[in-house]
Amino acid sequence: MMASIAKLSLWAGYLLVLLALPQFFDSILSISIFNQMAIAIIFALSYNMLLGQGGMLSFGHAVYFGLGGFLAVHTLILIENGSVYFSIIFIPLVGGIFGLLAAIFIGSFSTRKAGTVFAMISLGIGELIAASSLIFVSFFGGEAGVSGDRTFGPLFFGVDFAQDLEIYYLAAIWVFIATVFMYLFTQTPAGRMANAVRDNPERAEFIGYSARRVRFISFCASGLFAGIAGGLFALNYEFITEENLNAATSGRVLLMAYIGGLGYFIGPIIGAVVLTLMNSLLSNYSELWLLYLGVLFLLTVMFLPRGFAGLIMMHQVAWLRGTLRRLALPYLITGIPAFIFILASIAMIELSHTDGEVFHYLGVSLERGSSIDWMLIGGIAIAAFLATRKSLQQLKDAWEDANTLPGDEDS
Amino acid sequence: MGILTLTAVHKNFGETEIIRGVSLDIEQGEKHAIIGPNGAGKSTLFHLISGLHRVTTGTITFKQNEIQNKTPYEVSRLGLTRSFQVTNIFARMNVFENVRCALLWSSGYRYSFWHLLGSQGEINDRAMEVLDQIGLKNKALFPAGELAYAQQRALELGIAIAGGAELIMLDEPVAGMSHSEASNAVDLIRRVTAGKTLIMVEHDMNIVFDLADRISVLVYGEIIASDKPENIRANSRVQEAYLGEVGSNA
Amino acid sequence: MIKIKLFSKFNSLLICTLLCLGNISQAQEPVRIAFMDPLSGTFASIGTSGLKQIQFAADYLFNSRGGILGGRMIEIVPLDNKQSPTETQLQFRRAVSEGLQIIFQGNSSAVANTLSTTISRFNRRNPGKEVLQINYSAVDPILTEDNCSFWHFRFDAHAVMKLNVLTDYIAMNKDIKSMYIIGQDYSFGHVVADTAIRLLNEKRPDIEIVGSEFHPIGQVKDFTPYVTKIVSSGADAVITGNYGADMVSLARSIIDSGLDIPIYTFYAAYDGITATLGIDGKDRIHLIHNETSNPIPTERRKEYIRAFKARNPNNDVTQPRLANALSMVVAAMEKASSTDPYDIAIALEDMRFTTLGGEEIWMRGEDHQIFQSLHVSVHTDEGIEFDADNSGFGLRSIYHVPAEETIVETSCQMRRPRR
Amino acid sequence: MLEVFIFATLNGLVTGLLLFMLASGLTLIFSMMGVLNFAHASFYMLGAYFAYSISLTMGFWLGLIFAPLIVGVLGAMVERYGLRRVHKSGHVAELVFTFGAAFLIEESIQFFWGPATKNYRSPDILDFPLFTLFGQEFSAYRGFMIFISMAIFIVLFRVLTHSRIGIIIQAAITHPHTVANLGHNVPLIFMGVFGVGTALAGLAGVIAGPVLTTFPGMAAVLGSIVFVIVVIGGLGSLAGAFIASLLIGLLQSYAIASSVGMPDLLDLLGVSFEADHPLNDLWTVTLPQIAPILPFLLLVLVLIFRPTGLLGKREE
Repeated sequence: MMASIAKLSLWAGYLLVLLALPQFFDSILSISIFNQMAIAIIFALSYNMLLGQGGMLSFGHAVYFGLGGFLAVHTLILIENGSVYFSIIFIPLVGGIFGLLAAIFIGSFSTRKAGTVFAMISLGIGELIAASSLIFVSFFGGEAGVSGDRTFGPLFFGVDFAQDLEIYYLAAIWVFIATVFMYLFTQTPAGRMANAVRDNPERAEFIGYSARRVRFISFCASGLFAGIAGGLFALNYEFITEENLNAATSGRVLLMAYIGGLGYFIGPIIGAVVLTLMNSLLSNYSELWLLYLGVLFLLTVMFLPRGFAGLIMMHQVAWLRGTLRRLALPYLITGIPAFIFILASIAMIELSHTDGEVFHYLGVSLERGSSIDWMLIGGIAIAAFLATRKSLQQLKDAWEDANTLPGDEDS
Repeated sequence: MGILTLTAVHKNFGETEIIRGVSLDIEQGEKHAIIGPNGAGKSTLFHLISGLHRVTTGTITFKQNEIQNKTPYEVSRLGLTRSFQVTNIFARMNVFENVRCALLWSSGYRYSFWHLLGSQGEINDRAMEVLDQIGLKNKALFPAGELAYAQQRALELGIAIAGGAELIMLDEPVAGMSHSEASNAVDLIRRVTAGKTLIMVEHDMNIVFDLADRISVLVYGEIIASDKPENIRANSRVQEAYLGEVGSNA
Repeated sequence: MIKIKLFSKFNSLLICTLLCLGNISQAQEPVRIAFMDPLSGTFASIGTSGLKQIQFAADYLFNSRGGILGGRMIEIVPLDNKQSPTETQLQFRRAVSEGLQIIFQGNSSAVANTLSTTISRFNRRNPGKEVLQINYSAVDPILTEDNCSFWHFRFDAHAVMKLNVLTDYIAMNKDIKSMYIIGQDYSFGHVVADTAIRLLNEKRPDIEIVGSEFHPIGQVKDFTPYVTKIVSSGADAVITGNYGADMVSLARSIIDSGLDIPIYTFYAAYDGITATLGIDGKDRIHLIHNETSNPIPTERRKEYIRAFKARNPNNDVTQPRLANALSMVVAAMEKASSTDPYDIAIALEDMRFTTLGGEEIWMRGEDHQIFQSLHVSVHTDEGIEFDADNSGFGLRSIYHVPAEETIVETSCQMRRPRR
Repeated sequence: MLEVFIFATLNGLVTGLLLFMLASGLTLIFSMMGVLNFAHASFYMLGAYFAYSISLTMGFWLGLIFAPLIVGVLGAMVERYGLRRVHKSGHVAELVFTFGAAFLIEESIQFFWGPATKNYRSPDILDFPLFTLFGQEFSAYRGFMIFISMAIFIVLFRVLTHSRIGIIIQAAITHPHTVANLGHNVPLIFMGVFGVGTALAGLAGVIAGPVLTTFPGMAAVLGSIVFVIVVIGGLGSLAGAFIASLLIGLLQSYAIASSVGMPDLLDLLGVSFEADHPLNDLWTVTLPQIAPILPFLLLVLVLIFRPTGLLGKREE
């Protein structure tokens, strides 16, 4: 009983945060970032249904997102022409249904095997559809894409969705609904068997389930939600192009889900939020942000195989035991030099890449030609690196200390 | 006619014939052991019965259904379950989920995505019962992959029996266990298969003679004898082909 | 040396210095103009080169001379759209969020199209907060024809105008009896192919079109198979609208095959392409563009280029029209004494303006299309005063068409907002 | 027509052999380590860029020697300090790691060399037509490309069939799990194979750079095609990779050389459509237009009907 109340309040909190965000950040830019996040969250969660829950590594998930989006835009055009008549709040559903149909068709032959074979089929289909989208211009609109106006449908309680803020509230509702349903899916027999098939498809067959059928169901569900995300994209930007179904978009959703943490339901949400923020904020400050993103991604794969969510969940034991506080100081001792090291490294990278002779960084002007400047930041970087390395041991000890039960020290 | 009948089953892998005309009839409720030297084809026979491999020729009948062309999941749905030589569980799920998944099909949930398992009291209770039976109740929320070896084997047995199958096939259920673990496992097997039909492959002759009602000896893809334990022990062909060598080091 | 500065953005530093130099006692709000083009990713070299040019134009032409509108500085705000229509949407919202109302954008007609649609919608829904699009380089004719918009001004000749001049030039060459057209499989590539065929049929019916081929953008590893087809077709010349790596690979394959025929292009110069083509492209690569590269007609423009090179030794003034566009926008602001997009747009319509090159150009009010002289140039190292990529090679203009002869009809039926 | 056919064949051969040089390294790595190296084409790109930089001061030929070595050492380091750490998290993590590595290498190349196209040129000594046929020249450099690729193929084949390490590798191709039990220094072999595989990719980059243009997108253009080849050929099969490389090289070359398309097919069937038909794009599509996507079509078909590929034995 307590558990379910806790769970319900968690969901209520989620909804509240979603709806309250624009109260605190109300610029057009932040609304635009929130809309982006909303789309990314649904998309990344749907990707996690495939990879995290079902063990299917896809390099072509954007296909369902994009196809859903294209159908959604074409529906907007139909509404504008007066061919169909319904409120645009249902547009994401249109995208979802088309994503589902596409997934049913492609899943019918691609889900026979998981692993490398599935990954390669997904790659092939992704490339095929992305390339075809540039050839079949009448539907995909070539590289300029297709565009539709969202304000022509019947008013929804007097709202015509001309402003991004209105779309945000609609998106927030859709994100909430989609998140709830995707979470509930994990609690159903089909969702549980997806985990079982991921872990051991052979064994799953001997408890009565066709691994292929189980994968197929996850695949379709994932296509449905990817399509919903695509429909939401169409509503938000009122256009869609082939770049929304190509390999780069597929790669980005993989990045999101992976950095966030595949094993956890909340992981992709974290990933979507972090990457969206990086994309929209970091790219303003540095042309090299993709380089930093690549480094971040590789470091995550290497050192945090369970992503950011995994990093957070690692602290569960210490949290439950009430020893989390003991970690604060050690984290600070390692964190400060590590942070300085990162800042100094970035300074060196940016300085070597700057166009002018002078580079302004954190209130300091660095000169590109000055070897003193170079030696100074280089020295700071090396010192900070050594300090970080040296402090790692105390962090490890503190970690052991916080995570070991008093009884099993000697075991 | 018994619960499971094999008639002139052959299996070729390319040129080589692994199973060379096996016929076998297993009665309802029987505890049947298949023994034989390494490479005799015991595991292949298991794979054929459970649908993992297709037979080359011959028929396999389970409860009046011909199953030689059926897939593992179709066979499994008819009430035939098996374990594996190498531990085969759902490693990243917890122990409780492992057992509950095994219960799903027989409880009629099929591929449902409209039932929420958390609110299905009956299946959760039954999963706990099974956990109780196999002695893993206190490990219910443990990730299965982190259990000790013997516990993983017990869990595998739990998965195998959870679906309420009538015929249970165990492939070397105590391999790799210590003496005490093995005897615990035998007790467990006896308990959970009470009233059901059991077919097992096992190398440990003490356990075979302890558990089985009837023993078939498989040598080079053929059954050279199928009889009560005491008769098998006395059979000269079996001794010559197999028991002699194994018996000495068993 | 490390110096502590109050300003973190280098723009602000620059403006500060200039303000102090100009002895303006009270600091006025700068006029902020967005420059939206790819500044990272595959197309970054073109975008960053454009950014340097517009920044230089703002500083050299206006800020160093006391600013505009009675002492206000121009601040160029770079926005990186990665040449992606999606990213353009995000950057547009950023621009609006930061109160930027004039957006310079040039690369990719796809981006220009979506930006134009987005701006039209936004301006209709948000009266009083309008945004103006200054298109300095996207040449899809549709932008000033069927999809023309009151809020969009184009400062480059569109593809049909350019092809008109190019085919005139080709028509004069009696040696050319057959033509091969190859292009990227997207709207601009198709416009080039369709228009070139139509115009050549009109002007030189005897020229046989021996092939018209489309290949996917950025997907072709090796152009040799295409070149084999060109060779076996017996073509005397090639027209292509390719850009970027597709342009270089195609030209290199043609040269490698030993095929000695002229190649007529739109984008085969600068940003590494001239250096890559080098001696192999000499006298073969022809380019249709506005404003001559060599010889430069006026001393003022020569000075401008030298000053630019002094500040950006690794870049070239690849797009003189950026300076034209900025100058005309400023002139419109001065004329209207306002930075309001509507007022600027009205002032820009039918404006005539004399460029650094001493030529009068005209912004037609009917469709917001610029008219200026167009030139066909050849890639060479002879008679090159201003080379490209510091390679010694550059463009020498060999055929000129004055502005009034480039004027074409438009199908634009502009919807004008009421004030 | 004959000339088109002959040149299409030669072009297909050049592309096919070049693809094989990449695919062979990828296959070696996959056979030994079970890792499909997504970053393989990125090492090819690195090869071209290193060779370009070396050729600026020391000439093409030293670049041909040193660039692949540098790439190989870099590859070995990626294995040693990156991939090995990820290995324990499973195959998906490894695949994702190489995916990330590809991303990072492309960004790094833009960082160090800039985004513009590089003027990497073939050596002057090979700057003459090898032969002229029907008025078309076949450049000596292309002949050189064929020569190098064939030489690599023969050397690789000899090493695999006649040397000790080759026999171990062969064993690994068919019995991946047993090699570890033979007492060989498996981590060292892994590192070596990864180094050699990436060096091969680097070599391909060195010789392809002058012809296929050295620019930051060159890996992306080739990357997925190489994947397609190893999968179509059959994962882990060198012979399969060889056949598939040539198949794809020739297929694309012939498709481009042809000029047939849907309009011809419709003519043949006596069907015609209005120009404003909603599927007009489909009715006007031609073979050269879709040539670059043919490999992917082939990939999907092969995977559906023969998941093990042409000559493959292992699925995973």
